[in-house]
Amino acid sequence: MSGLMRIFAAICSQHMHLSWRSGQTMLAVSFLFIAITLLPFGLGPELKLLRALAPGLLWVVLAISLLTGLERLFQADYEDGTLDRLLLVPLAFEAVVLAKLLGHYLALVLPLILAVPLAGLLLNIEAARLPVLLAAMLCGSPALVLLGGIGASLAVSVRRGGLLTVLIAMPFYVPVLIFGAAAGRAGLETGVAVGPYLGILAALSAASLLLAPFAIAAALRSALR
Amino acid sequence: MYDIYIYASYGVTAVLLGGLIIVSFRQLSKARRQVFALEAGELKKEDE
Amino acid sequence: MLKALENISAFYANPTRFMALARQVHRPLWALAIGVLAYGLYRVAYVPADYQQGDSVRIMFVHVPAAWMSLFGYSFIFIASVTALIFRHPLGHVAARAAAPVGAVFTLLALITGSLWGQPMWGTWWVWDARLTSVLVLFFIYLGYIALWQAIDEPTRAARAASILAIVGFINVPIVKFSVDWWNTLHQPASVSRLARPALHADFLYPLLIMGAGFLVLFLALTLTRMQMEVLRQRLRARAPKGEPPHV
Amino acid sequence: MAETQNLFSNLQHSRDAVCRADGLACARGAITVFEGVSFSLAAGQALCLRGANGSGKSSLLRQLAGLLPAAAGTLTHPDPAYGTHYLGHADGLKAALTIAETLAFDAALAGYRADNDAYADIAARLGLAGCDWQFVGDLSAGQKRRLTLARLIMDPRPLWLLDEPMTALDAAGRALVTDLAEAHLENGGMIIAASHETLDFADEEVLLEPRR
Repeated sequence: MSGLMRIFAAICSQHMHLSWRSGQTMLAVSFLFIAITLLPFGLGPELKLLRALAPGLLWVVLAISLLTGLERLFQADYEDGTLDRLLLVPLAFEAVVLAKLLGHYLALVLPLILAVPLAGLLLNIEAARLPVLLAAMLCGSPALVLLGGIGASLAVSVRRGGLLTVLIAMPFYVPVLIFGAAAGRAGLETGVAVGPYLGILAALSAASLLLAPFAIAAALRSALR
Repeated sequence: MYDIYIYASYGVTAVLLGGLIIVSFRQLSKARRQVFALEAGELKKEDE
Repeated sequence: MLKALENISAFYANPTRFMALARQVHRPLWALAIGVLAYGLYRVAYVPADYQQGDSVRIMFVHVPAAWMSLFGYSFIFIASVTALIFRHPLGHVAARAAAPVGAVFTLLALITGSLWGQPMWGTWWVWDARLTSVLVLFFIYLGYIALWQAIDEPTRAARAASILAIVGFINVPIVKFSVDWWNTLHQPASVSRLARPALHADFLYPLLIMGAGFLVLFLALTLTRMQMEVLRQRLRARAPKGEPPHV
Repeated sequence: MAETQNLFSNLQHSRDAVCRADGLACARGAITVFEGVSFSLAAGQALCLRGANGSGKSSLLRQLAGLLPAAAGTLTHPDPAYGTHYLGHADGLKAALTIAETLAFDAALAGYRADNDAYADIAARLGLAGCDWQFVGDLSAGQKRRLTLARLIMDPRPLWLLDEPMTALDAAGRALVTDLAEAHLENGGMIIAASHETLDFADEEVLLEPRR
């Protein structure tokens, strides 16, 4: 492993490590289940209704769980001076940002997606729908993390900037949610192809991958001045 | 039959835009006064 | 031509020169705004009732121009931010910050009047119509932008963060528009938005265009007023003795 | 294994390295913090920045680290991504990590493979016990300060920027900093430190005047 890759891996794994150890991962997954548990209280326990709504509800709950975890993405590092250090490594800062985002994805988002089948069980989702829903989430979630990272980096210098992060990131989530939920619905209606939806979600993720690291790096550099 | 909606629309327009206009002009004149006071204070200091 | 434009823009980069220009333009601009709006309202008053929508069509003359200004306002903020961030024109941040509340108010106006129009037309205050929905998302974009300016204490840092958001957000607007349009047709394939009329009769079109022009001039006048205020606030912040920033 | 030996190697820095400022200015928003600051530092020299609170010592260090752009003037310094250590007020330590884990992260940022024995050696050299199990969050302020010195030891970089390097350190800790600094200068390194105290290793001083 070369030096630069070692730096990338160290930043990524440290973020994962801290996320696990500080309980962020467990909290996020618990949040997902709490939200899912509250839904039937609001909508009524009728299984048919819940089943019909399940893909959309799961997407919305996933997005909200993700949004609540965004605040800690860069803020701890900003406050304790770690970001200062990470600007002074031989790795391009955009790559440092990607390492952190990857760590966040592996530590927080992947467990959330893995929890979705179980959460779907509570909503009586048809098992046949799950593979498509999970595929859609895997295609779309990188965009959610990357775009959410823009919000988190812009609000990084703001104390208790959690709500601000959510407000900034929410408009970026609209397209992903629209196509993600559409893919989840298409899975069961036989004859509706899922491929194009997955393609659009993957395209949104790819476009975010091209844009977000630069925007995030610029925002963080600006906040560190 | 639609009068109430039409009046409400134009009323809301007047209130929102009028409010923004009043607030903007108030803030402008306040900033002007403060800059004026600051510059007057600086001139005074130079005289002494 | 371009060179001349560049020279002019460089000349007014100096805030003092800008303030001198603004003082001269300010009153005529406001007079023009009031004049055009008054004439527009006069024309609107004499518009005949629509055979389909009756008198409620009169709401269109505020709703549609307000929706135009909500998009124009965000484009204005985007261009000002690009000017500030890439060409380092110091007035860009000022213009973007000044225009944000103006654009947000026009967006809110488009939402409220759209809702007031929808009630007699659709029988409900809110429909998840493609246009209303994307204007609602645009309103959230405005709110986030304004909140970011307010949340960051240090003005230059706030300016940089806000301009990054303005640029990234601007890229997002057509994507949201496209996906919301698509989403809407998916769910209501038959319904055509009633706010989007295929062709307007001249009786309606000219008053609408005049109201649009009036709103545009009003937008510019309000933005100019707020820009002067922002420049003065900056001056206060720079001049005030250290440790006690002026409370504004 | 050749890599790990580098951890303690006394790397000779290039004798050509310089760090120079010419008419440097710093602005915070519309407020000028300082202006017209000039100095020049050659290999093996150390500089102490002095000045009242708010005179811009930390800002100058951040400019030298490339974190803060200069408002005016020119700055010649080694590429911060390879040639600069910056130890600021915020220590960049994670309370939830052990000393060994912290050192492993430092080593990785310096490009080294993990080596637990080396971490124990470095911790011992810094006067820190319980390398494997002691959490950073339980360390005292002085012990944390010592732990940050590990970066200087592991990753040989020519320019050290130290913000108040003696804060919270006891006599032994101060001696440790002085020893490290003197060894660094002997190897042809450069140090710029902001401090209110006398630093034994600094040959020159620059006073940042409060701007009226």
